[in-house]
Amino acid sequence: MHAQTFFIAFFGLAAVWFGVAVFRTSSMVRSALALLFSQTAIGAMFLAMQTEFLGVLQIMMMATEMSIMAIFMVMYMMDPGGLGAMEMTHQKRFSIAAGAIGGGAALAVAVLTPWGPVVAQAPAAAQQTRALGLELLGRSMLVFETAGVTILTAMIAATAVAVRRREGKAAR
Amino acid sequence: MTAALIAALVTGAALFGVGLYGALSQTNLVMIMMGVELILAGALVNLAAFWRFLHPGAYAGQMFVLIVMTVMALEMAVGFGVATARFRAKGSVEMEEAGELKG
Amino acid sequence: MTTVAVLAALLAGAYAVAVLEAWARTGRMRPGGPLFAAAALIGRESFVPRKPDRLFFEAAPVLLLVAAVLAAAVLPWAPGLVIVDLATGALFVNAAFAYVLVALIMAGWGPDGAYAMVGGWRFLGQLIGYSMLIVMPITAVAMRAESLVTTVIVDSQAGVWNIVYQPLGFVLFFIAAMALAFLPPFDLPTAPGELAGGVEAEYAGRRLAVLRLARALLVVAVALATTVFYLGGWRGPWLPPWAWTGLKTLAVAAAMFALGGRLPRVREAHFLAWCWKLGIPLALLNIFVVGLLVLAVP
Amino acid sequence: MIHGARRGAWSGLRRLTARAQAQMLAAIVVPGPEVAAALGLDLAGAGLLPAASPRHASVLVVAGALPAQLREAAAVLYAQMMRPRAVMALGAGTLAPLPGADVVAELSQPALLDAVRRLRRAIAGGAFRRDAAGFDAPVLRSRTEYVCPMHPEVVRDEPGSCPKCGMTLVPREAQDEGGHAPDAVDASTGMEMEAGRGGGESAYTCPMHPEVVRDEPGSCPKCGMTLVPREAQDEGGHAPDAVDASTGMEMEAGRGGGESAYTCPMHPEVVRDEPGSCPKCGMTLVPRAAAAKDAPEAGHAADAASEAAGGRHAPMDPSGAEHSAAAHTGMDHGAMDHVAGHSTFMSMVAVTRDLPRSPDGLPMDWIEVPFGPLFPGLPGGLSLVLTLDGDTVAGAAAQAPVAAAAAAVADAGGRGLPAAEFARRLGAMDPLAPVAYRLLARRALECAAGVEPDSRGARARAGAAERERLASHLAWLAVFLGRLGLEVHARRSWGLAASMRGADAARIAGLAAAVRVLVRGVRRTPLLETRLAGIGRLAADGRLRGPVARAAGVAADGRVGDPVYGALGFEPVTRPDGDARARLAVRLDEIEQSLRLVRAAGVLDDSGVPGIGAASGTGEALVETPRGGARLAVSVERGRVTAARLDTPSTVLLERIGSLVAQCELGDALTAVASLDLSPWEVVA
Amino acid sequence: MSTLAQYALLLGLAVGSAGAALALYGLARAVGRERREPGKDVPATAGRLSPKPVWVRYHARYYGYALLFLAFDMEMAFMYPWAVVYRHEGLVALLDMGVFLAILFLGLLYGWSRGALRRQ
Repeated sequence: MHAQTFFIAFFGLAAVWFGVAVFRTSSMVRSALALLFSQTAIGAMFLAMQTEFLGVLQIMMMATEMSIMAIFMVMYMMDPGGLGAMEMTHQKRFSIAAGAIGGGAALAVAVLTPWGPVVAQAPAAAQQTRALGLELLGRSMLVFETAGVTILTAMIAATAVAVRRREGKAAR
Repeated sequence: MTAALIAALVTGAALFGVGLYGALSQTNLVMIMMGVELILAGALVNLAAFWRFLHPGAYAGQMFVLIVMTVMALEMAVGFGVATARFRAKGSVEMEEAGELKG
Repeated sequence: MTTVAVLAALLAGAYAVAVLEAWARTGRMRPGGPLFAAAALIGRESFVPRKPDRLFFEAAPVLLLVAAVLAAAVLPWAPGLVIVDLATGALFVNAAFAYVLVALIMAGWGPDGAYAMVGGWRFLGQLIGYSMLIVMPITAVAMRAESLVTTVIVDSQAGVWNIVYQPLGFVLFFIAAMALAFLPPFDLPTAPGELAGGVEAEYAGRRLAVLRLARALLVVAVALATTVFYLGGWRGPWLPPWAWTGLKTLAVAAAMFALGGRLPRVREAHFLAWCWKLGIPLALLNIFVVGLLVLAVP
Repeated sequence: MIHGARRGAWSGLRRLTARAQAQMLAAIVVPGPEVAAALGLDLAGAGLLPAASPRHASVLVVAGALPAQLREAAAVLYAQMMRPRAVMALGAGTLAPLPGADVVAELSQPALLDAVRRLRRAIAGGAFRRDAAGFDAPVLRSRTEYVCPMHPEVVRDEPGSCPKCGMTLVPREAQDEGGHAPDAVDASTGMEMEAGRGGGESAYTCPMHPEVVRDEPGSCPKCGMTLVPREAQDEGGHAPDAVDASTGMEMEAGRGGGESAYTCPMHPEVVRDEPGSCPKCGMTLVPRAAAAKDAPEAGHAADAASEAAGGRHAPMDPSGAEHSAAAHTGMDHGAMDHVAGHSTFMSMVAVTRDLPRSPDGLPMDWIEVPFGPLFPGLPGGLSLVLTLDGDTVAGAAAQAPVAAAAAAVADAGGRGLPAAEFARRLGAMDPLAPVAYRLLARRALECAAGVEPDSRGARARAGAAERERLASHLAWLAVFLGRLGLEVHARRSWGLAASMRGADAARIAGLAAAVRVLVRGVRRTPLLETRLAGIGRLAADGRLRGPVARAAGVAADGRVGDPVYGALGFEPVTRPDGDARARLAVRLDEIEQSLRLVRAAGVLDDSGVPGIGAASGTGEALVETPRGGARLAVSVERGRVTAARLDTPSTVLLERIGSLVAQCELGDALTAVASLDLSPWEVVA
Repeated sequence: MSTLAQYALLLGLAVGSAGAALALYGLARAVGRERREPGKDVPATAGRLSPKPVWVRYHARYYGYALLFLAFDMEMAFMYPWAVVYRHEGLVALLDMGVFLAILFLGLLYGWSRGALRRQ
């Protein structure tokens, strides 16, 4: 079980390291892919925590989503290649302080709270997926349907603001 | 075993901190979204850790993770939609210019 | 031991796929071709373009290789002959395939060359098209098998193979799998006549060798996935199970190459429109039909 | 032994890989595979694999004599090939600046097969050598210049920051135009370099299209206006910007000095070049330096702007430790280093404001990407530079740098050329249609001399012209299908095109079945019609000729009304749509038609020189080349051609490329250009 | 094999294949080193040196699809667990997912009608 802790910590470190890299590079594609690898490391962490379905899902979803993020960054950032090494931050000191305080507070809670007994044995991976499916169709059914409506809202919102209608031309 | 839980929670906290820094310090809508993504990622880690180490029987915990993932995706979809509209209108997604150019 | 055996099978498959690809391109079957090609590439220079994103340029072929190997690692060749029989195998295959995109974006962005960059971003567009057509048919397969475990999926086809059970899903998956492995006619990111090699344009020598190896393994992984999900995996009379898997995989790969050489490269706009306006509704229909079938025919 | 060997002594591993490389010869053909096919070479049949990029190629095959411009381009390709690399020259003359050929052979398929054998031996035994020499050519020299990532028109010879936005300039290599030796450009000599180059930059821009920036004088590819030196443009062009209130920095930067700027004490972003009041708060504007002194923190933006405008810049200091405010219009710190927690933004609004907008309204950066002169899938020698807006073509500049046709005709001045020599030159000018142009010269000369050709000879010549059309259309089909990824058909088409060269009527009759199978196969290819429909639509007008015009519904054909063709039973083929699909259909039909015409003609002969003796006069003739009707007018004095005027179909096509590809997806644009089948050789400027 | 061992094996495979690629590089290195020559390191563009950087704001014309995709893709997260228990739950599951997919499909139709499904 020490191995498990080690891998959680290892991938956790990787996630944080990549997370920091997101804001330390001036190349936008690097930035987006750093975020991607941060998320992948989190997915690996999930695996180390034996939440297999969520881990694999995280690894899969984030690959495509963050790649799409990369193209949007390349579209809208001034210098996507980072060739000019331009500065893109403001209120840096305040932000660092806020980040440190926020992170520190969360850290304190994490370390200081008596979490009580920890469960050593996780349910089997296949059983997890089944149970999640049952949860989805059972108690959390409304949550699930609400998620559907939310996705619909997001689709409508994104399309409505982003896509310019062209007059005189039917959408092909 | 508590060490594993703590390791995960510490990661979540660190991600939260990094994300918060990013969201506050970046001048650009798209980069701010990256900060928010990191904050949400921190939440993901915590949720998964809680489920795994504290309540592995309660699958609402996993459901919660799924919902946060959905929120991440939707945040991006809407965010980029807004970014596209802004960029079309103003030629920029810088936040500071948002205020200046209103008048 | 299993791991070594499966890896050897994968390499053999990649070799056969390379022979098939050369056959599709030149019309000649040269059994020794890939060996010569590999030895030749290793002996050639491999230059990194000036001021590139060096990290991306170097990482892309390796990442593609890793993605292909990991995808193939959860796909069974025979009962027990699978490196990792993951509980979420069908999902994991998707996850590994998603990194093909990441690798190509890196390869496109890395060298700071126009052809490569256009190729890389084109593949992102392509993914937006085919991605749904990979996952949705797999969902239908999982519905029948009641599991995401790849070996269970093969077992679920004991009576009727999925190609018969859900032919619509098979067609969609097959097309999407070709697009995933950027095989012609979906070779938009490399497009020899349009982008002069595209994402591959700046790669040469040893890096190109790894890229080609990774691509061949990717084709094997894709064909193997098609076999496992739709063609009953190792099922078949007379021959040992692994031989059936190998044969079916090669047949799928050969079909993909043969088809690719006879179809014109698609236009990205067409591909996206077809995938979204036709493919996704059909994939949903497939899920619905399979859903009814699963309930009707226990 | 090959020139492009890798350096090193022989070892077991190297011997092994050298042998493998001799087996896997990936080739790039210059000027292009269509020329090779017209010369009767079937490269794939000789065991050469096609290489998509020079990085993948190990052999550079030179087919036929190369004009100087293409030799330079070939040298670039060669330089970008990976060692070990070799040059195979087939019937080529001078190769410089390419290094000498490693294998030389005649222009014929058997010679090619033999050359490939020799090349394999040379590579197997000479891929590595201790004394491998480097390759250099003037065309490869480049100097480093510094450019702003956001303002491509800002080009400097030394590092610094952009005067418009203050960003650090990025080094890039510029091709040297031979004017200055590359080592003379040294970043350290900053100022005097600038002076020495006559007022700084060698950048030229269009008065109407600021995004058009060229390194040499010329005309704008978008509107054709003469380009003006950038400095001149800057002074005039920036006046309107200065009135704009939105972004202080940008306009401030535009104007050299820092003296006459006024700014609002409260709103540093407001900068005017005359006194007045602030549009935001109404306060009276103060001279900028004073404002900065009064409110050092707020004066930031203006300060940065003035610095940027100052001209000389220190490289950006990332530590940005200290902020010395105010009147410092100086040089000691870059525009964008600021104390932490307080920073000035380079206005993206300013950057994008003047950019051209795509149809969807997004102002993006456009890049110019060369697709030629030696791009696989386009005719070799066609120099196409596409302005890419993402993967969409926003504009195109097409040129035919070879100018073989112009040279061939220009030679006919002065004392004049002997008629036979003139006909030979015209025939040699376009390797893709030698017969048609020889025939054209002959007809024009005969017309000038008033000679009537005998009918049997005329029929034989028509037959030869149709054979050439067959070969030409088949070679085009091969390139076109290869571009579309239809490898199976393309391969067959290559072989057939190459075997048409010099074939007699019986041989062509023997090949006819295979050709028909190919044509049927292409027609039946699924999705091909969908793929091509709507691409590269050209409306018919009076100037279009040949298959392109016939695909747009106009029966513009030089063969109509020709009694020889009338006797052969000729009817022009037309299609109404005018797109790439129609062009493919017309050419497929014409392939079959030419087969019929060749059979009807029975004899093929294009030999013989026009026997016009010492006649004088003027004559004009029209011949339907594979690409359309070419017209030649000649003046003959005592058997010598003293003046000639040539009008070719490709000249018109070249002009149309710009409008043809605008707003097309890149692949569609290239397909559209390829579907024209223009020959850069016959373009008359 | 315990699940953790499975994951470790996958990790090992990833590291191992990367190592194999590096080993191949090492072998190629033994053949010789690259030689710097003028023009060689410029990205290949069809016989013309074009040394300008191309890393600019790239206009991806499929962003309409991309925005829909970001949202639509999330449906997968729910569909896989659903598929696994589908037969067990029966018609209710079909109904539930039918409603969910119908809602999403509405979004798709909306995007279609607004012209998101085309090159922008």
